[in-house]
Amino acid sequence: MRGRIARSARRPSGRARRGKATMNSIEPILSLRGVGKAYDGTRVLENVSFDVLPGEIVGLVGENGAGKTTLMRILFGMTVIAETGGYEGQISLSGARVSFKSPFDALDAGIGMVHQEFSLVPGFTATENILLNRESLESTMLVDLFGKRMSVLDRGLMDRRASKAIERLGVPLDASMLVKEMPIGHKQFTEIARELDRENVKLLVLDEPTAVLTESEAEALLSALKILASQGIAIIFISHRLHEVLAICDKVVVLRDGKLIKETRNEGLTLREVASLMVGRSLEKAATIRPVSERPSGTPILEIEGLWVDMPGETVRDVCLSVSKGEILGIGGLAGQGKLGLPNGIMGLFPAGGSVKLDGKSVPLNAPRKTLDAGMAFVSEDRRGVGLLLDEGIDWNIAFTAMQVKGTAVIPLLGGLFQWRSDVAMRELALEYIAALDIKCTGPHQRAGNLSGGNQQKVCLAKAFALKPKLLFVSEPTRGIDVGAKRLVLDTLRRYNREYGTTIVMVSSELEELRSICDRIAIIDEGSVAGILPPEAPIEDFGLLMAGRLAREAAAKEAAK
Amino acid sequence: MSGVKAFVADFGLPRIIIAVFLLALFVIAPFVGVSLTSSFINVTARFGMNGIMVLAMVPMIQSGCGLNFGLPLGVIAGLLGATLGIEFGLTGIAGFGVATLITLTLGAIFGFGYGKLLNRVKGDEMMIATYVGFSSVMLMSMAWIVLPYKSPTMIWGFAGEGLRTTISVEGFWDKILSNFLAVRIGPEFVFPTGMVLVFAICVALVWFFLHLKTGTAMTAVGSNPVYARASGIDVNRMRLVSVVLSTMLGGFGILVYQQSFGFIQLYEGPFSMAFPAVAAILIGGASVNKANMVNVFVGTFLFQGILTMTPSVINSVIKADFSEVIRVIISNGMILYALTRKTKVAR
Amino acid sequence: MTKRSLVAKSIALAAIVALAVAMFFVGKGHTVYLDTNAVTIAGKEARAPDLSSVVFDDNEPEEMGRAERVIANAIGAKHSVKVESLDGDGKKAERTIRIPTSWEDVSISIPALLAGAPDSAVMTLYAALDRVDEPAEKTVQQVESDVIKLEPLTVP
Amino acid sequence: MKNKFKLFLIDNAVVVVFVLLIAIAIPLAGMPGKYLLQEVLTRLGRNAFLVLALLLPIMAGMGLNFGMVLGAMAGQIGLIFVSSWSIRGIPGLVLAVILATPIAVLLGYVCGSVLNKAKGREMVTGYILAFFMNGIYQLLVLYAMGSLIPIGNPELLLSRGYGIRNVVDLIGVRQSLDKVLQLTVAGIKLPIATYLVIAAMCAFIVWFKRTKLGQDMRAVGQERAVSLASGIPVERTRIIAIIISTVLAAVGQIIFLQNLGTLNTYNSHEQTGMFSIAALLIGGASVRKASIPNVIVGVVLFHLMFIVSPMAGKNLIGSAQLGEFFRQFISYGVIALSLVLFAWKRQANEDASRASLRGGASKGGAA
Repeated sequence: MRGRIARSARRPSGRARRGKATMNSIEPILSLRGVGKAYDGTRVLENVSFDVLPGEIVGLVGENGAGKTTLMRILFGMTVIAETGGYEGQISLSGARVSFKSPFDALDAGIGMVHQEFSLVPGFTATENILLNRESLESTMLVDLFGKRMSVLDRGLMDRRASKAIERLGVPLDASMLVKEMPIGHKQFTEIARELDRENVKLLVLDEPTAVLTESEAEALLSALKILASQGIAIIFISHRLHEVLAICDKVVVLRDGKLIKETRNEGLTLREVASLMVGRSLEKAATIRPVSERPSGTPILEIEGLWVDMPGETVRDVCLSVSKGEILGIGGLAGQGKLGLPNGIMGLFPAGGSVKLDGKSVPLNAPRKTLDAGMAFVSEDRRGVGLLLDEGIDWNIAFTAMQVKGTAVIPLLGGLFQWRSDVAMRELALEYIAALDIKCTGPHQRAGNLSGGNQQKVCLAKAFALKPKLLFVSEPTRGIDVGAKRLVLDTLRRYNREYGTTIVMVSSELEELRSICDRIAIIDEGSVAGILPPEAPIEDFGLLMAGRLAREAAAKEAAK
Repeated sequence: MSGVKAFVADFGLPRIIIAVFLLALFVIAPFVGVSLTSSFINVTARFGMNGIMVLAMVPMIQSGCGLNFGLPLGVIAGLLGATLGIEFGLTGIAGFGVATLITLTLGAIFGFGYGKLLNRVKGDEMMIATYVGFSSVMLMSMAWIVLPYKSPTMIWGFAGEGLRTTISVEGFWDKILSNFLAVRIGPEFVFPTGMVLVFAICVALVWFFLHLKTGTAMTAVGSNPVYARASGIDVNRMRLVSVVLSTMLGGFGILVYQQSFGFIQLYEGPFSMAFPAVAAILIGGASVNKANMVNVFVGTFLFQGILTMTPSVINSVIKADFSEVIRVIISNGMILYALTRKTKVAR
Repeated sequence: MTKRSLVAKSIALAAIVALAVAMFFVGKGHTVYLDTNAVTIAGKEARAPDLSSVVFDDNEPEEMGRAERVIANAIGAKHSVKVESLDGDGKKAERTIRIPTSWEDVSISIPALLAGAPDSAVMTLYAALDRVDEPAEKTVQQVESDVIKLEPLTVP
Repeated sequence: MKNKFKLFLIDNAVVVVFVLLIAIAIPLAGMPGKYLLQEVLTRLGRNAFLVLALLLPIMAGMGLNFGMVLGAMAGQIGLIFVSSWSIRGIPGLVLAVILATPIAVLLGYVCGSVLNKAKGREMVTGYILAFFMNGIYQLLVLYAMGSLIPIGNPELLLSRGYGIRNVVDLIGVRQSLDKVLQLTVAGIKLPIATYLVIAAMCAFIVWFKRTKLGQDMRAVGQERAVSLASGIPVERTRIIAIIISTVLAAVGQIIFLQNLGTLNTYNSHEQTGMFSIAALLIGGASVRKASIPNVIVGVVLFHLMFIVSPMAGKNLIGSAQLGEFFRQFISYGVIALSLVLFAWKRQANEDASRASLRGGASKGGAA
């Protein structure tokens, strides 16, 4: 593919690093050939091939759902891959074809992985974490009787090994400090040091390692990575912070929709270029979006100021946003940046603060009932956890919220002393929406847990529509449902917007989806609004908004030049 | 074949074993000289006696508070109601009525405090409920000694130190419900119409409550608390209501039990009340977070059936009294089974 | 499992079993009834002295008259019995006896010992009179505790 | 300085409260100091080992092992056999331990496997499991022994010919461990050998924490998911923790009963779990954290309270029964309190750990 042959002579890795001149004759550490993967007929990865050389830092960029995660799962032999039918193509490590049965095989073969979320034991010291389950042992008398686990830890040797790994990383990390007392950056270093303790580590994969770090911590990490590369370790660096990618990577690999879009050396690359590669695609003719002139503007229905939301993994730090009456506002952004926190916080599901006004009236936060009463409704991204009563029937699922909030399907008894639930009215309501949204089911009593993903999503929508909301938040409405159902769900949203004038705020990771339906699209990055664009805006503008503040600044500088 | 498997998986093997076991007992009974009618009447009487305490499990299970091992708290309310009624010297329907009123009031107060506590320890309710129940039983044991009761039927005659361990309700409201509209069948057996009727009314009331808007909300809280919260339900308040309801039912349950049994059992009496009730509702098909009226009926009948039938039948068959051991194994085995099953909705 | 660990485990298991067996024999307890009743040995009646001092193992010496019985606890098989007549005739005897493990209780005849009779005459299996089982202090029903029945807490 | 003192008080609130309570109760009870001292020292030897059995499951994050009752049952079965064969003295105890160990291992395995199926509610499950196994134990001891399982000594059996009596006299092994190396200092008897066994156990636990298995248990106790990801066999480690605890409980029950000298066949084990757990908690331990000092302090405080409260109750209100109830109330109450406090603390910690993420607007730039 790239004209390199895997069987070339092995050279000392020290000379190999960044050696473009010798590149063609060096055996790559990792070589992917035609790797692909489909889940249940849905293709998520197709014919991906590239090489990673010793001492090379390869930046892997792509949107959510571009196939990065799947690729890493395949590389690590995660069991979920084998359980869903394996993968196509081949992977070679130092020239030898490999196929790992479990992540432990991959680790043994010399691949280290640092995940986005910390995988550390908080009550252990850095040393104990670095050597977790790989401790140095001294045999005891009981070993022969009860097995190896009766050996005693050799603390002295462990300390030496840990300091060696930390030294290799070149960062000031106190090996005897408890992880729970560390600043976040040091936790990340601990994770990396853990991989370095393995004698044979040849390839290090870092998944969004800087996502949780402060700027200075991120800088320290990047220089540590450079040091590692200079020692001959190959690194795959996955990050959405494009400026970081451009700062340290020798090569950039761009994935989009499961395909390898571009593999290029990091020479003369601009942020704009990479951003457009990452998100760009042929935009289907969006006949469905309103022409600019017909877009609602002016009268704001929802005004958000200084909103913060403590939603784990989706923290919103400071959002100011105004939504016009009758529009469909899209909220986009990469995972973990806080776009999901926005509706969840306003609807009171996670602790939040700031000011939210609906129709000029202030809506109290942290009180789900108050927001519902004010006329807002929410279709959660977590269908099974938040959106549905899996053990109850469709009728309950659709009618429950409306019953509690609006008294739908309630018969007052004894002059309103008792409020009797009318199962008949609930059934009728359910039947109405089953017909309106074309929910495929055996009847209103079918348990929600037994429905398909698409039909579950329709039930969730029906639940929200039954509230007759002025403003509807829809979060990831098409996640995990098939293509046909996706179209139906989007059409339904559009219909309700056009026919009933319901204002819709739609949060989605799929930019294309937002661009196909929304009047405006706000991109959330690092917990606040990075910018608002019309759906027709150039694709790389969206990409840049997602790429982080520093990247935007860098891009601005580039442009100024 | 797969239908059978699905049924077994859904209904639970232990329940099927227990039902088959009880059926076998009934089948064997006539052959070993145990009268079916008398057995049946016995089961009915125990059914009426214990039913309401089993019913008391339902609200808390429905709201997701788990199995109510804190039932002794309600029982204590019932004991206080009964002893105060006697202390006031009230007899007959008035006495029972006043006892009920006091019980329900106290049950509501205890339940409120208990519910507040359980709301602050979500996830650990069952273990804490057990020990809160136990320690309140011991606290009340001290109180029974110290409280200035005067009624001569209740206090130790000679020592004069506190209340008796068991107090007869004879002359007050002995079998007041059981004998109401009672039907005499044969020379020895009386069908306790009144008591069964009261049980049925209680079941109907709880059923009615669960069909109200509030009851619906409570069910949703138990089914998926996050869903309920997203629907604007105050989850803690619903849980509180369910605990109050459970505690009040527990208190009334023990009153009904006492009038049929004939005695009030003080001191360590309430200890042994929770486990049989918990086991019964589980045998009836309830899970840790889902229960309905059918579970109450079926469970009480199966469990009391086994309690009644095993001693007589097994004794006649193998001349050894296994019944207690069987009861211990069945009731605790059932609870263990329920606890180790994966619940469908994560909490 | 490596060979080494297999060997180690086998040895440990054997050692534990051996220890158990050893404990069984070393710790086997017997109740020893030391009797001064007159006995007939080989057609001759042997009588105990009017007063004798009997020492069983390391126990305190017991002064015994005629037709008396002293009960001693014994652990293990090998025991010594020392008898000295206090009648002034200076008769003395000492013997080491070996109680078979299968015997629960034994009686030892002091006259036979003094008369120098063989072991089989000195030590016999103690035949208890038919013991009358006193009725169990509680009925079974009471024993089988309730699911949570509390006996009064007695942690003495 | 003042703050430090305050922190100490908060961290050891339970201990402090009990010290105060006992300080009030001792003069009320009016018991001679020497008697109290003797009693406490005796009970320390009797109970400490049992309480030590609770430490490992706490370390492995499984909470208070209410299933230790299973071990107590195993110990009792060992003692019943030893009595039936009339093996006496130290050999009798050793044999009882050898017999009880495989039973305890088996029960511990069952218990650990069941608890693995009920992660997150180990305590209540262990608690019910203990009751369930009590039924099986009764089946075995009350019906099978003497009929299916031969019992050599008819004195142990109920008059009906099978089933073990309610009370088994352990005359053969009574205090046979306590009496070894027993010292009498100023009229107070010290069971030195028992103390040595307990000290050895403490040493074992300290050593065990330094082993790979001990390290794995600590890891599993703190972060199950991380441990699993790093290749530690989590479920197996948890089962081993319970097995060790069960075996220790069996040995502990044998030590406990040799001191008492009588076995209440159907009751002795029932309250073993509760008393041991209450003692540990009074010693300042929690569901997540317990140490050897907690054990020693707990046993001393708990039993001091146990000894003095009936007399204190009698002298205060004129009712010994009141004191009896009081000490039961305390046993249950301290467990309830400790569980509640722990649940509160956990919720408070969860809130605190996220506090930094809230109020993002304060960073400015809200315009």
